[in-house]
Amino acid sequence: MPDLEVATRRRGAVVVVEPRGFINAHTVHRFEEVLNRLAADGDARIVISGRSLSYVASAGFGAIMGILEEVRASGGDIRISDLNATVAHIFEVLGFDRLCQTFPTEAEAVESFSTAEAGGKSGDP
Amino acid sequence: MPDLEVATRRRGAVVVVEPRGFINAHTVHRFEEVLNRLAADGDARIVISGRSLSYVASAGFGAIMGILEEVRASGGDIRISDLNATVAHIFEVLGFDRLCQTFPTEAEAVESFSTAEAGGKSGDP
Amino acid sequence: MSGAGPSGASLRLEIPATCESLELVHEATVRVATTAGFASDAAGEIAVAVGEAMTNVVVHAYRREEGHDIVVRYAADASGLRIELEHSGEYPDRLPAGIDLAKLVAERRRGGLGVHLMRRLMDRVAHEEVAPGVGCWILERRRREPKDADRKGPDPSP
Amino acid sequence: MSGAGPSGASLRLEIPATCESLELVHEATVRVATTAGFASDAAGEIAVAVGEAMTNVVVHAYRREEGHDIVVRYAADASGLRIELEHSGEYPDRLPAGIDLAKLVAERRRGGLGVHLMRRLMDRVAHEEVAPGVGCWILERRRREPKDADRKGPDPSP
Ligand SMILES: Nc1ncnc2c1ncn2[C@@H]1O[C@H](COP(=O)(O)OP(=O)(O)O)[C@@H](O)[C@H]1O
Ligand SMILES: Nc1ncnc2c1ncn2[C@@H]1O[C@H](COP(=O)(O)OP(=O)(O)O)[C@@H](O)[C@H]1O
Repeated sequence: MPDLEVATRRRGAVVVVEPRGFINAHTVHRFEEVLNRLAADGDARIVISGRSLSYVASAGFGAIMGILEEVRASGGDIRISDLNATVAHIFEVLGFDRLCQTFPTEAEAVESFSTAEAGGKSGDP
Repeated sequence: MPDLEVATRRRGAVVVVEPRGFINAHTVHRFEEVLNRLAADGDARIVISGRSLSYVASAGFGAIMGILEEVRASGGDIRISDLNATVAHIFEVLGFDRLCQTFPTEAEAVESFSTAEAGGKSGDP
Repeated sequence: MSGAGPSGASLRLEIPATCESLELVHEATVRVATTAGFASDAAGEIAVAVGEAMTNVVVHAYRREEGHDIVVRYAADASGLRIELEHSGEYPDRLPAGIDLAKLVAERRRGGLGVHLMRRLMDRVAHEEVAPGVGCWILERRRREPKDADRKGPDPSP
Repeated sequence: MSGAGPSGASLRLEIPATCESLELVHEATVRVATTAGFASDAAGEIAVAVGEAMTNVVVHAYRREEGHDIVVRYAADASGLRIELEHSGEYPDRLPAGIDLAKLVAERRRGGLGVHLMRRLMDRVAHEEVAPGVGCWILERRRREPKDADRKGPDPSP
């Protein structure tokens, strides 16, 4: 039972990142590696699916913060889907709901990149 | 997240008992209650499905030991199915594999009651 | 050995102060909080807050040096759950103030959220010097009736 | 505070000696054993053995009386994992001998398997008086190469 595995898959021009397990200061480097590589490769349209996430400590939000400017500067964005109640609440109390759009499902998050290129309103505030 | 829930269902003349969670000295009373009630009601053909069991401490085996004679005296038996590797190993080191027949699936365990009334050989030693 | 807490949800844990230990403490915290009667959402939040305090100890107090331990104590009573994390590393004169998330992002910072998150998830967060050279994080979460109605926590949004 | 074990898998846990505490100790044991490099099957077996020792303390040593604690200590090294469970309750002059399962069933006994199961799952099981009035269960499990080949354990079948 690995603590964290990070799966990625392509959905058209969008890359979906699905961390499986939990993200804390011990496991975050695997999540960070994937995000950093995507940002470095110019894969700027990123959906992070929380479907298989049990919890995220602040280190996980730090990994997103660290590349968000770079991703947006190259015309992309990081959007979030499928957060469980605990993760959604942490997302909200940190103010990430005002920083990144969240969607109930991965499909809606992926779709949002084709309907409006940037700055649309949140599908699931 | 309850520690143990015990579901029961009828399959013809057989009652399938499915403990969900883990059985230890704290939770065993719920498992014991169900087994004792079946034995008292004369529901003597019992399959215990381990499909949703994460682990069983010796207390759980004690609950089976406590009614096995009574169930067999009234012409029935207790048969076991779907044990995970840890539970199957504990079953074996305690010598329960020589006491109760085990089967890979619930269907086979249920079926075994119609093919041979008692004392057949173990389907999954 | 100290006596058990009134609800049985008392525990003392002594463990290497490493990131590897975080998950064991997380699991223990979820179980203690659940045993103390918190709903599973609330238990998960308390465990994340305890993880932030422990991460602070590993990263800031002990600067990721090996060979240090941390003591985590849990005590539940009718009003709620109190967790103490004791260490003999460095500790701040005062806790970091509120954060400006947009500014942290603009500066491409990858941290600075830990204490803020603890504060938002718990009803009380403090760091005290409990003996010379011994620092202690104190986290408290009260029971809410009915069923965690005010899920935002007591800290007004900045 | 004691130093960390060589593999980081050291832990000291002090908890009320109740059946309610069993699951927390089970989860902690699984995580310590996994961290120490045991496969998940083996970790589950070690946790069941520790649970049997703890149940023995709750039920036999303290006769289910409230207000007692138990101390559980874990230490991992290159050879394996050692777990000690310290208590100040009653303890047997010598451990129960092997069991006769058919006899237990014929007598409709619902117990008597605990020590036997510990012995079958671990490489060493002992109970020692470590100080006047203080008893201690000692459980050891060695690493097996390759990958737990001898899953039956070292105790020859009776
Ligand atoms: N125990 C400590 N010792 C020294 N400085 C600390 C300590 N805790 C926090 N700080 C300071 O406060 C800042 C913010 O801390 P924190 O909210 O825990 O953020 P982070 O999640 O980045 O650790 C740290 O970057 C550090 O400069
Ligand atoms: N700590 C103890 N103090 C006194 N008697 C004990 C103790 N441990 C075991 N015994 C005796 O040995 C018997 C078998 O113990 P054990 O193998 O643990 O079985 P059980 O699973 O029923 O507790 C018990 O029923 C009890 O009579």
